[in-house]
Amino acid sequence: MVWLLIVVPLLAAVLAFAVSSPTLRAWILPTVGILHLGILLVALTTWRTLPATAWFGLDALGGWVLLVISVLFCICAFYAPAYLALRPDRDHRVLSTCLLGFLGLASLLAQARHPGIAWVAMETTTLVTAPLIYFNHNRRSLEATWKYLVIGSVGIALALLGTLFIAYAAHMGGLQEPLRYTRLMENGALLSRPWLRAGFVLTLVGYGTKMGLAPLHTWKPDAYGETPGIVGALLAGGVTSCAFLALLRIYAVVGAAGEGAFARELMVAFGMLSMAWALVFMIRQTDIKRLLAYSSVEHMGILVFGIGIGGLAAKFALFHLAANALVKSVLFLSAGNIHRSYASKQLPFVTGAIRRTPVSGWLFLLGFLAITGMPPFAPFLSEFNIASGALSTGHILGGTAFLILLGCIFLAMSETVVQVVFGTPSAQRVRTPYKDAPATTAPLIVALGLALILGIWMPRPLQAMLDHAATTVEGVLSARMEVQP
Amino acid sequence: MVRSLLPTMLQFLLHGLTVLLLPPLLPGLIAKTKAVMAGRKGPPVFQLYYDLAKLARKQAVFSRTTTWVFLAGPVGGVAAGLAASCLVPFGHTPAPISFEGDVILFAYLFGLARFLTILSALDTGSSFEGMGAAREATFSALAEPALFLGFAALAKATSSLSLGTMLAFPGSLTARFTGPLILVFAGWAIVYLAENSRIPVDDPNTHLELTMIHEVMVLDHSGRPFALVLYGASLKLLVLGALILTPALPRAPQAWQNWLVFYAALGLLAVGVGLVESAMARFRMTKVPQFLVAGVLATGFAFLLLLV
Amino acid sequence: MMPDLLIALTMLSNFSLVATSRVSKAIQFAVLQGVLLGLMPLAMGLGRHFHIVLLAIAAVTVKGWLIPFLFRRALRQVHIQREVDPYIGYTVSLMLCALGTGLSLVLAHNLPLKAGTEYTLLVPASLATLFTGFLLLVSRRKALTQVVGYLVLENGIYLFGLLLVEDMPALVEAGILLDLFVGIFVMGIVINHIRVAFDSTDTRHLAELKD
Amino acid sequence: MRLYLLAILAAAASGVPGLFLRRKGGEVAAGLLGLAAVLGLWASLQVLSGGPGGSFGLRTASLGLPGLLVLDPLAAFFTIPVLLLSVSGAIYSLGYWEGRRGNTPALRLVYGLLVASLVMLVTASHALTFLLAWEGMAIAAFLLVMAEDREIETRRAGWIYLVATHTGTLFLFAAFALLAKIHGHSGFSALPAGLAASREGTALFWLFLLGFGFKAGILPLHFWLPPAHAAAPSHVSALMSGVLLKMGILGLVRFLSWVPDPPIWWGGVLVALGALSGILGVAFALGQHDLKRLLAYHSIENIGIILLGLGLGTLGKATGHPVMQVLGFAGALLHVINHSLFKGLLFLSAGSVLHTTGTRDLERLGGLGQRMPWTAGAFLAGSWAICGLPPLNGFVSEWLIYLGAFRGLGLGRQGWPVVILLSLALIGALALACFAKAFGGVFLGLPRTDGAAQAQEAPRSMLLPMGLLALACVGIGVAPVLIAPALGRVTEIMAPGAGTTLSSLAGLPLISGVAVVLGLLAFLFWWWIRPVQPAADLPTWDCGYAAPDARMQYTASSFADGLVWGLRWALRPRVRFPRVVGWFPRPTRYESHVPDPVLDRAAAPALRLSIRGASQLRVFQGGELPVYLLYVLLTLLVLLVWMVA
Repeated sequence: MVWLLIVVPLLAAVLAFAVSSPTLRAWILPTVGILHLGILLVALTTWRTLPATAWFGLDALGGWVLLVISVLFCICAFYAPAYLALRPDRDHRVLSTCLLGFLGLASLLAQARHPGIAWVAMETTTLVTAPLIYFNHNRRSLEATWKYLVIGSVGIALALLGTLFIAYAAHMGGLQEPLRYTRLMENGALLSRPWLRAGFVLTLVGYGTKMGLAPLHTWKPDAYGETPGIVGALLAGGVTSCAFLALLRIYAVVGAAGEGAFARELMVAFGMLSMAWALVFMIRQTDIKRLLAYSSVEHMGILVFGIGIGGLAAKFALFHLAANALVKSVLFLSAGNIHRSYASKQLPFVTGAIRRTPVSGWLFLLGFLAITGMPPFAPFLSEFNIASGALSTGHILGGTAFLILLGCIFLAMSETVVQVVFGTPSAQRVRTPYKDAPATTAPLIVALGLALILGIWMPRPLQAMLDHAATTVEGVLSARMEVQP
Repeated sequence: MVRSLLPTMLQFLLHGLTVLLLPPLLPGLIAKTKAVMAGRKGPPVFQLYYDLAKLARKQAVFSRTTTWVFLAGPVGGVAAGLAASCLVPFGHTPAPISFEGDVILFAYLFGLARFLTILSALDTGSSFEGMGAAREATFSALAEPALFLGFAALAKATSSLSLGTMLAFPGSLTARFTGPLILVFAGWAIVYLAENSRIPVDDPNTHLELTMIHEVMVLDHSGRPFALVLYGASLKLLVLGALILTPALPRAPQAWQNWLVFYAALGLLAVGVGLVESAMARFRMTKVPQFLVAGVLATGFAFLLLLV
Repeated sequence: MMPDLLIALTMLSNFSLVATSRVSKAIQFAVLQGVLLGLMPLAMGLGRHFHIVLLAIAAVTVKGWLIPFLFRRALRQVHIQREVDPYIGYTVSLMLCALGTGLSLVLAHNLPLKAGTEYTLLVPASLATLFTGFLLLVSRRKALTQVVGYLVLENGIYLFGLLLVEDMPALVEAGILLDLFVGIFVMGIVINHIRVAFDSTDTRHLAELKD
Repeated sequence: MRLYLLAILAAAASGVPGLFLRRKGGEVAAGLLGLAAVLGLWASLQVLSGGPGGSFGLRTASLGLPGLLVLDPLAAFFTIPVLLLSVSGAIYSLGYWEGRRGNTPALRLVYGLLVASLVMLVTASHALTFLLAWEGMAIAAFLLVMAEDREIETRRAGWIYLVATHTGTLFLFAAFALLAKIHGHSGFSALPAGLAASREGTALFWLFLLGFGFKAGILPLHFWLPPAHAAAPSHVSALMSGVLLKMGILGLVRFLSWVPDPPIWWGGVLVALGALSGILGVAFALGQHDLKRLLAYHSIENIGIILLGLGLGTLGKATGHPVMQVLGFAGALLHVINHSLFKGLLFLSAGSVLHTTGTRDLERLGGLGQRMPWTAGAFLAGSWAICGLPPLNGFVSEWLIYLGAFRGLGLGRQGWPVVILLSLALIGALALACFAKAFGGVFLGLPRTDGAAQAQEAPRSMLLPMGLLALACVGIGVAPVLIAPALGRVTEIMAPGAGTTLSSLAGLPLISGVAVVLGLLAFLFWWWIRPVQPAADLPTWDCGYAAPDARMQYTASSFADGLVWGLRWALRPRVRFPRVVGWFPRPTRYESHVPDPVLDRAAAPALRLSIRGASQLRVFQGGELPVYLLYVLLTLLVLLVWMVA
């Protein structure tokens, strides 16, 4: 039944391309979103062990990531109609099609049991997301798209090479197709070390580019800066999650092969570098969307850092995936609303948001506080536990640096946010007709509410899922890897 | 029961009477001494009593600027002084109220008096009185540590915190303690002069307001409030006098002898102050802090001697 | 024997790619390289597998016909002749290319092949081609040349894929073809847009967004 | 405990009705907070009077980590100031916020949340609940500081505060992580013996000191405090200064209560920091001419005094001297309550001055004593108490610390006690001068501006809470025996098995005796000199100067000038002397102000520097695609080479 998760959105994409009425088309998104989420939830409640020969299927890790993406998509989808209504100037046939296509491909990726399929899914994701960035059809967005496309394609090509390397490592180990993850992990000991290492390096660089780890993140600020908030939210929470998942699969294989230490070092290093690099560009950042883009770089860094630390930190890195996605959607969408209202996203012009767009202003502020780790929001749990995981497993230096970086990033980010949110709207700025309406704010409130709930309470099944996902990432084929046809 | 209680009651009674009646005598003595030294006849020793009596009959004048704070100065000054006087032993006759840590209360009661005096000075809105208040506040900030270092030294020596036992020091006087004791005495002598605004820190008799500290703060007081101010000042002479004298006094077997010794010492102190005043000139205002720092150093050194 | 010759020719084409200044020439070299590699599997005697033959045919058609066609179109629309002032000069690029080749030899030395594989040159060649592609991407200004660079990078991967194509064809073929498709096709579209927007394909126009 | 939870809920919900009611929202909020106060105080008093403490476990906590709230005597003790001040502030705000711009209902809601998180924080006994309440408090306070965010100064202050508090929180992250590593769980419990001396113990001490130091405003971590307190609405400043800072102290106290065997140097560090904060705090207060900034620096000073007490107690604990231990901790804890009472009182009265005159500048005030006598009385009571003058509460706590220090002299030979003595003495004298300056400048003499001349007495709703707090100050001061039992019980937590009790050490009743004597005498003399017939309308004599003028008065600054000059080595005042030239000099002006040593001389320059550095690194995002691809290539090469090597 999980194949529905792939097929439904893709069909819907075709439908969206066919439908001529914009309003109708706009409403396809939430419908499909809720449908997808529903199917997924049903699927996740009925775990059944997967036959070793299956090419598709959700295990705990894939299920977790897909759940995050699906929820995120729902939020954006429910925001979409109102937003698209605000943009009558742009035809959104392509936009809707690509959004739905992305959902389908993400589902494909999450269910892929074979690195090749995963790679294909990732590649096609690049394909469908490029037009999203070009939504505004102006020079700036074109430039952003071009950069995204070239850098992304190069990255993905490297990922392919890496995948081939790992395949060759297996080939040397005498393994035959189909090289499912399970098989690779079971026979980790057979894999040829040099090829495995090289393969991991290549995939790390490749998928890292798609994730946006510094210094491979250079496309990110441009892309996020020039797209509508809704696309930004999906890129920051969705596409990155896909790439992260693809990377984690390889990481798990490497771990199972006993090369974990090697991989961990790389992950931690990339995490640190990403956070530091993001910090530099957050200082005095006047463009709120670029600010969020760098924040996204930072949080990708946190993810890989946590994974690299392992144990508790790894588990909470996966948790952070959800936390980050939810809060980032709040931030991007509210930033989008503010952008709408001021017709600018630059600092000297955008001030006093809580006066001109009260709801969005508050949401932006709260989102900022949440993402920087204020309890009781979910990111607090993950950041605190990643830090404490690092410190309590002897990564004193790493943990300290992690905390220091968090502090500096807060310093940098807060300066901009405070100026944007508080004060009085600058007079010379003409006021656009945009006003906060329930349609453009309710999804955000829901997202923030979810982040809040997740920070306080988590249903047992989800916890179990998270635990299994964590063990999988650690390269351990957990006894009952919950999978289902 | 009564036998044992009666003497103490008498002691307390005497203590009270001394506090109430004796103080105005001291300024008289000082003035007399100065006059004699200057070869003048000088005012009668009981001059201050006459002044007080006259002031008590006069009507007070209040500036339109002032509020009730203006009265808080004199009242607080005298009340605090009297309260403090209950804590200090006169010579070797114990104080009416005595407990561990009363020494701090003693010091802070004078702080209270100072605070209220300063406020009542500021209440007039007069530039002169503001000036005096500022100086008072500034210099007392230096006098305070000297006082406390002295206390610290005595506390260290007697490992007690009650004025009664701390000052009844000579009873256990040994060679080791003489040095520190003299230093403390020296330091406190400086504090005594400063707190009572005597030469060389301040000159109560001058009429150059620009140069005055304490006197300038009460320029606007008149009538009964002024009477209280004058009485309060003399009370301070007495109580602080008792503080610095007691350690130096020999212990007599009989209570009445102790009293006599104390009164004699008090008289000598007054004369001594008079002599200092006629021997020295007022310091320049900028010199005063250095003078007070000398006091701090003396007491501090005393303390250090006891530490090692 | 035959494969080694082809590999040698590929290497040669790498050098000539970085050395040439004419965009059209660069394209021709890229095409040549593509065709050479397209024939590679046959040369490796993999002709007995039908699907591999298909792969070869697909590769040759795409790289030998489709891509040149796209490029010609683009070239005609934006009439540019030569790559003026590249980021990295030709001589330097040439040295760097040589350096990269050397490096790839070192790397390949550290990546032992499966016992009994006769194509020992394959891995260094693929890595070298990869670096060449990167070099072009990094050093050139014209969007077209960069696409050429991407194409060459692609060839490098294809070259490595040939090691595996016999044992795990699905993976290799799907990967390579899709990559090719995406890379070239989408980029072609975007280049078209760029031309429309800036009526030039010089990426210098594409440096507006920065911090 | 159930009552207590109800109190938390009531506080949290207090602002909610206001969002829907058109009017009277404030009254409802105040009422709910009053209810919360009654419930919470009732529960706390039960615990303090020996009743059983309660605990509350959250069943469903995130990711299976149980959160816990425990109402032990320590928590109960800290609850008292929290609730007293919160409810006073709520009542006060009725008058203070009327006719003010800004979305008051939202702010009321935030205020309620602040109180709730404070009350929760006090009882939190698990890392997560603690951090939850801690951050809730910090953010709520931030929003309240931002109440008047139209002013750039306010925004700056709020931002600085936000950054400072978050930095502190990160230290706490590390500290609690370490704690969790030691315990194996994140609950609060005593540390194993011998740990304090280990490297982990040292790290823990510094981390907690830094983390809580930011909140408590210990020098040099105090830099956020003056601007924030100046910018916030006055009842919020009262709450911040009176309670928020104390939460930092609460943290330290809790930590110290876990440690059975602190090293001596801990006590030394605490005393040193206490002396530093105390003396420099009051010194910088002397240099201020903004009333609320002045009060803020005095908060630093009082935190210093509290630290002196804690340090003394720790020394006692380390050297095994129960007397120092009991007196030190008791003094510190009592001063926590006292300071929150009189500092709250001071901020509230300062607020009503600001409310009616619209300025905080001491040089533009004066003569308010006649125009707003009740406020003046309240401020005087506060100053009286904060200077530690008998018979008000400030004296009692300082007295306990003095007593402990003096006893320490008698016992050990270590010089720390004398440091404590001298700092306290110096602080006392300087504070006296400073508040003479403040009270004189604001309430005495002639009004220096029209604003001051037209001042009105504050409305009842603002006077009531002041009166309440003033009464509390007097009550504790005159009859310390009232609070002694509770204090003793809390001290036993800090100094378990000290063997001696507070009541046996301190003759508190006798203080009351002297206080009564003092009061009686004062009344008698006042009766004697009270003006009988209405005074004739006469000017100040002023040595016969005919036309005394408001501008001739000694200003607050000139009052403090001597001391500021004496302390210039520490204060480094920026002075612009008037240049008087020629025979007929033109009008000129004299300016002096004392910049904050950390914020203005260290933090700001450092920030500017790092910003410049960052802006130079911006070139890495230069917009050139090939360069970006070069990064990818280089990364790849570096990694491959590193892998091979």
